Amino acid sequence: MDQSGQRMPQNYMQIQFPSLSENESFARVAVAAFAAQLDPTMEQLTELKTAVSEAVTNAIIHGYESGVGEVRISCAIVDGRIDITVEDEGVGIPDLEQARQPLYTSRPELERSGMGITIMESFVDELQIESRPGQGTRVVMRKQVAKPPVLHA
Amino acid sequence: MDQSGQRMPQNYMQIQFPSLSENESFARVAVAAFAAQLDPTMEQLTELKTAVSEAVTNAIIHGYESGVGEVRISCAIVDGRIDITVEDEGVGIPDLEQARQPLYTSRPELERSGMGITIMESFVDELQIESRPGQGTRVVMRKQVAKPPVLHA
Amino acid sequence: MDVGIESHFIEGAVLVRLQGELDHHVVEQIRNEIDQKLQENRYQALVISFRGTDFMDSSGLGLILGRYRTMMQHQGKMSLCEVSPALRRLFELSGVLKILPVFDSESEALAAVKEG
Amino acid sequence: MDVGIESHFIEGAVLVRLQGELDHHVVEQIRNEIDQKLQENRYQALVISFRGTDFMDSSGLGLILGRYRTMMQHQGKMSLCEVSPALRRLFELSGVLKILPVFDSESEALAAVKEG
Ligand SMILES: Nc1ncnc2c1ncn2[C@@H]1O[C@H](COP(=O)(O)OP(=O)(O)O)[C@@H](O)[C@H]1O
Ligand SMILES: Nc1ncnc2c1ncn2[C@@H]1O[C@H](COP(=O)(O)OP(=O)(O)O)[C@@H](O)[C@H]1O
Repeated sequence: MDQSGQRMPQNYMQIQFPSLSENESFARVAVAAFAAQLDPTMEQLTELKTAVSEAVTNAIIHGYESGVGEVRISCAIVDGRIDITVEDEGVGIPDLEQARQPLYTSRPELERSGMGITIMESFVDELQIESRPGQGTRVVMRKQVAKPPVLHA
Repeated sequence: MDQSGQRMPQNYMQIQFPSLSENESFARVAVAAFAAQLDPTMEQLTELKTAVSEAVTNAIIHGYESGVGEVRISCAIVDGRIDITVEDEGVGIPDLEQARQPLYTSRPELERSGMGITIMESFVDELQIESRPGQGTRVVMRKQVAKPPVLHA
Repeated sequence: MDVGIESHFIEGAVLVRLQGELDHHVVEQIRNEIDQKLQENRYQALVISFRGTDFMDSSGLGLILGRYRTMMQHQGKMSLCEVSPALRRLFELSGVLKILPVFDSESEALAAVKEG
Repeated sequence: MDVGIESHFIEGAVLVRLQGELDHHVVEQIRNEIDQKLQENRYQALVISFRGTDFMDSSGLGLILGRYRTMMQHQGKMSLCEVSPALRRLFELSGVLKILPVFDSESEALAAVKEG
């Protein structure tokens, strides 16, 4: 444990790439390849890939709208749990509560379904979204994949 | 073209991770997933994965020996070619010419085959190794995967 | 890359088989192709088969819901088939199962859009 | 994960089937298991089958060459089989093909180590 009582990650990785739609598939495959060390079930792996795909697509379509910026993903593994952070420095979300409503989308003209955040929520154990209009958005997802080790007091 | 007459990359990515052997598989799968946008043949993909696996394993085993440091990979795509850089801030290579000899290894006790650099050389079009003892090693690999576009004069 | 779409005109219906990983990148590429076939078919009937779909996210849901809207506007019929458990879960979550019939086989899905 | 090794004693030989992706991480994990089987077999004969090997890098070559050295020291016999074109290329590059016989099938590889 470190000073704050949090357990240190046993492994981690970071990836960065421009907000091009070609990179959506790269991003979810990379996270899945990293998560593979936790020996996930096929179902857990699909859940992780889908959640990452949603967060990365949102950074590309909504965060950077039509321009190009950088998307950053970091993953950490602690006691059988994977923590995934997807960040952009795009336009941000003005109303988070509205954004989290199932079926709400600000881009219906792009045939967005408004289900991205709802899918993330139901495919990971914990979803946290922080956003500042004009500065960007950070999505943190946590999922227990393997059993945590038994801790000694 | 930019000022120096080099063509700008059409896409790029960067990944970073600690020098743990668990990450060897993650690293080569991530690079392969990124290279997939060039529509490589299975053979080209295997060549890229193998070359990346060699460079990353070397950073882990030789660069950081028994300790743990960070390995960084960056990839850029320019005109159907992929440029892959694998870097560590480890011990460095004192004698590059010797290191490049087929079958030479400084760690025979680990049953290393001494074929890593030879394999990289024969699986990519261009291999460049820069190293400074005490500071680290940078391996740059270039491979033409798809046909370059026809350039207009 | 993984982009895959195969479309056929079968007994008055457009049958679309989606292959590979259905994400935002791919959806952008195949939407026009489907819409063109629907126009040729005068929006009579559409069957989408997911037998070859290895992955899908909400961009795929957007594609399905968008085509559903178009077909309804033209009084056309639409059905889905060969849906894996992972996809079914997405369809359930998003309400697709409530508005569109899902069949095990292409032939059942085709029969359903020809009825009535 | 992808680590896979299956070993059998067959007619006096150790038959090892390697599955998945054979890199440095995996090799570290399976080397001891192979060596233990060889000890039980008193280093008489070893056959390694690569039918299930999807990927291999020079760490796998190190594993093969290391076992080759051990078997030679004990006057044991060794052969390889079910090698994909990608692996064959690595074996060619590293000289493995010059020192070890490679067969199409396990039965041929087993027959070869029993001869003489
Ligand atoms: N990274 C982001 N940057 C800016 N806005 C975002 C971001 N992610 C989500 N949003 C906002 O939240 C809304 C809902 O997102 P989501 O549920 O994923 O649906 P969809 O992507 O289909 O619109 C989006 O329409 C958008 O307005
Ligand atoms: N990243 C690195 N840092 C330090 N030394 C290295 C690095 N990469 C290669 N070397 C040196 O070059 C030698 C040859 O490398 P290689 O051909 O890959 O064979 P092997 O990994 O089997 O030893 C290594 O044994 C090591 O001494």
